[in-house]
Amino acid sequence: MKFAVIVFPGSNCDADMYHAIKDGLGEEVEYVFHTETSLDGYDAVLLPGGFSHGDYLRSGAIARFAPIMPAVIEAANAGKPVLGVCNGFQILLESGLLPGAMKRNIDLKFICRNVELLVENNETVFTSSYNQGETILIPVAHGEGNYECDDETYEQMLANKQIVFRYNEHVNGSKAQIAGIVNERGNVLGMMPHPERAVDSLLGNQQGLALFTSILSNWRESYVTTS
Amino acid sequence: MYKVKVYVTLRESVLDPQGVAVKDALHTMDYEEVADVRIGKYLELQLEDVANVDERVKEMCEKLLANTVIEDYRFDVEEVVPS
Amino acid sequence: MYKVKVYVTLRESVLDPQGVAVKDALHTMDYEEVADVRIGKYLELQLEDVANVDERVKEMCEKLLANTVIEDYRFDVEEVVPS
Amino acid sequence: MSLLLEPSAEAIKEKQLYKEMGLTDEEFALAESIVGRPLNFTETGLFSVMWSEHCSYKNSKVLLKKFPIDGEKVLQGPGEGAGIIDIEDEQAVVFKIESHNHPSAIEPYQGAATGVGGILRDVFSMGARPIALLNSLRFGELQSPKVKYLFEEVVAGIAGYGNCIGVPTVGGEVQFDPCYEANPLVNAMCVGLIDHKDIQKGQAKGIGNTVMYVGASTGRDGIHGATFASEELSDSSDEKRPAVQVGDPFMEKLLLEACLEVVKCDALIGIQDMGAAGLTSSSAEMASKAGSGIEMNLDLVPQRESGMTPYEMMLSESQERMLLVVEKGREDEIKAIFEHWNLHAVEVGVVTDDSRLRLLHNGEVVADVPVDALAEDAPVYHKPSQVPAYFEAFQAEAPFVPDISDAKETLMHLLAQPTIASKEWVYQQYDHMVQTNTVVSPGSDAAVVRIRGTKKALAMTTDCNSRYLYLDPEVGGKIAIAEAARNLVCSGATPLGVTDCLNYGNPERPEIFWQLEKSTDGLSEACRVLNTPVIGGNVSLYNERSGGAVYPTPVIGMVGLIEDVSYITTQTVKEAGDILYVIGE
Ligand SMILES: Nc1ncnc2c1ncn2[C@@H]1O[C@H](COP(=O)(O)OP(=O)(O)O)[C@@H](O)[C@H]1O
Repeated sequence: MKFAVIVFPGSNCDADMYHAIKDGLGEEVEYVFHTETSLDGYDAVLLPGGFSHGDYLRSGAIARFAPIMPAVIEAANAGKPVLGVCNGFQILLESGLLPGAMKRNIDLKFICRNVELLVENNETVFTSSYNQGETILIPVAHGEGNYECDDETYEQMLANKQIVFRYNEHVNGSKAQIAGIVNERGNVLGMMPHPERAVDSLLGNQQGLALFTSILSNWRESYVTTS
Repeated sequence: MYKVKVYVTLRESVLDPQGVAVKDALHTMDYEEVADVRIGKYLELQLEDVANVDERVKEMCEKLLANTVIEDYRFDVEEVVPS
Repeated sequence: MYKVKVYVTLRESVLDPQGVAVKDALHTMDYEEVADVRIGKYLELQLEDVANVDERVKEMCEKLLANTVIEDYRFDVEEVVPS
Repeated sequence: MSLLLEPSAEAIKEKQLYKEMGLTDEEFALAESIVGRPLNFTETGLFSVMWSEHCSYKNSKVLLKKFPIDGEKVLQGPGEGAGIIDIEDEQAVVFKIESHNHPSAIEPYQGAATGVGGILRDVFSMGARPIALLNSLRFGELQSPKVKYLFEEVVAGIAGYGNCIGVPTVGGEVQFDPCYEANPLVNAMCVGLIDHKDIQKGQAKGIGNTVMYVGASTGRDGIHGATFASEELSDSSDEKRPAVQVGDPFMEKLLLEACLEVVKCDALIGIQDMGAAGLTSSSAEMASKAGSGIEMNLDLVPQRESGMTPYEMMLSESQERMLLVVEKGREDEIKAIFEHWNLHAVEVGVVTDDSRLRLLHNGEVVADVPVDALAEDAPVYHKPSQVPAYFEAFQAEAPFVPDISDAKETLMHLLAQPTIASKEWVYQQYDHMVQTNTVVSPGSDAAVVRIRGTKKALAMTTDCNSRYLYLDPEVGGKIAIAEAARNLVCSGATPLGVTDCLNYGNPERPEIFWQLEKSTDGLSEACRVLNTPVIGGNVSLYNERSGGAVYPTPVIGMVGLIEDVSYITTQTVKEAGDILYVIGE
């Protein structure tokens, strides 16, 4: 399986994502610069964390106009797995691939620590290797992770099982403690916590690896069924 | 040339954590009269002469300057004669 | 009641990285007419009736709302009759 | 100030305007005799900033000479952007600490943020990829709202810059004491990793080669910052506003990635950060180190504001800028690399053979002075030294023996001291995990960062108990080095070397100079004994306000090598039933 890690100016978790795939998962991965216009030949697209364009104006607001973004949207529409972590999530929100918006953390401070997440939906291509209702420990590192959407959108997401991860505690003021959501079709996941930081036993936490193995095994299955 | 002033504010229904923090800080500093604070962005743009300036600024706001999921915006366009 | 609008902007010689980033983004989006962008803060305060309102708002600006080392501010006070 | 309003050479001399820029009568006379004619306004500015303590170390040079700087593993000692130590396998570690005390006292968020930006540039201008940041902070007591504000904003500023650029902030220390009330200390340290073949020097070699400017454009911010850092703070300091710069970590991230590509291109001859004293120090030092000269056309310098004068351009401390020397004819290769990162490299000058810094503006020569005079020939002082009365009084006292009746209560009381209490509130705001190499996060004795692709890891720490130094600067200095070394050893590392940041009061006061003398004696001896050479550092003097100096605070940054990640140890108790040992006396 071949993954693309999109590099925006100001991305800074691009290398972490790259190593999570290459060393953690053991699959093929390449960087794709924001000025490229095609994602042909990649089976999954990863939007890494960081501060694209300095997060100036609003996080993700400028990156969504990058030349690569039409190709990202195309990949999403084609049903390929698209994962946005942290800044990547913010870009997915700004580009309209996922509903809602991000505000500054409720206490206005950047927060970097491990948090407990509840796996609320393990029926997605990103979470099938977790158990439904399982609690996992994954680090967060963000200043703008306070997720906001209107009640109608929330009810819709609830009905469609689009809420994939919730924080087990109050972390940043997010509506309903939302930590990660998918689109209606289920192939685009945005999450604030960083699974790519939790794949290496030396660093003391491998609970993020199952997210990547989920993507891989679902891809393998679909590959087998479609070919 | 045009001078454009854009005001971007969080929608009323959206909680403004920064506004709350500033209100609390003002209370601690004994400005008890402060009943509410909302914090938004204020942008000043200089534009070269262009047709449909209002239309274009509106587009810029919708596409980039404001996130209309949670923000409102308004703007004033002022024509300036370069000296 | 008063409604106070405060505008906080970076001083002229201070670098405005946000403004530069937004200008560049608008250019990439083909708004070539944009010659300059400066980004500041816009605050709306609701105040209960109080004496010396202008004086007090000025103090709030100096002490908290603006960082006068790098920012300028101005404000308008409007009296509102609660309906 | 417009060019037309600039004072003439006669006026500078007659009205002693050089004094406002920080030069003494003798220094001005010396500069004039070196140049051999009256100095114009721009030239006076060049001398004043290069001969400030911050750039010239004129008061501390005699003391710094005492430090051991050699060792078999030292690849680069003091004198470049940062020092370098070999860690085998053709790899080396690069590190440096620097102060940003005065700017942080006035605008804590930006002061601290730009301190981080500056130390990062020192490291990546050597060709190294920054892999970790640390910091060492000192404030007054937290009861004061002003101190709280400074503390919160400094931490936010460090977080704001480091988090954005994506270098993990893995350690540091915070101390609260009334002596820092009006003069907080903000020291930032950066550690980088480099392959031997990529090591760069800030040298302007090769007559005829091209001088290029990259990064942010030059504005009127931070003019005279280096001179400002070499004065006591006073109430009018708050008025010296232009001395504060706003950082742009996003620009720096692009600059970082571009520079790390450029160092792999052999068209690059030399590179140096435009730090304190901006264009002046970078150009004069690069030429002086190479024994060459530089001629620059200031009309070509990218400018953020209109009508900037040569004086303003040369003294501006706008952030996120670099000066490069590039092989003549190969400028386009360099430009292409920067353009990939949406940055523009601009040709601004050439390397000359006459050892002079010559500046052109609007077709006229506006400055023409010997580079060595600026960079190396600054006067060196050996200030008078005197044992302070307080020290003699302390020595006469009988040793303090604490009277503890309830050990638990005493322990609780100690743990409640902000200086001793957990610093989680601080380091939770720092992204200490980005780059996914942080094996030991903040909260242990030293931070540990693994070197990907090898079995090796680096341990790092910053330490200084300034109270010990106040009570006895010589012994306190030894303690500071020993504490840092112990923190590394406890983490599984062999200490490699030291970078230090000497934060003191006004050296013109004999008691302060005595503190400097004695503590550098202690530091030097400990470094010698532990075989941890000092490979670089920074001096911040004049840390006082209204007569009260800070405690002598030589912050020690130490880095050690862990040869195998399996040796890594942390300080936490692991399991019930484990046995505790006490080692040492
Ligand atoms: N300013 C800071 N930045 C990052 N980490 C810090 C800072 N201050 C303290 N820490 C971390 O908190 C832990 C405890 O610090 P400190 O109280 O100085 O301990 P010690 O006395 O054992 O060195 C250390 O791991 C240190 O790195």
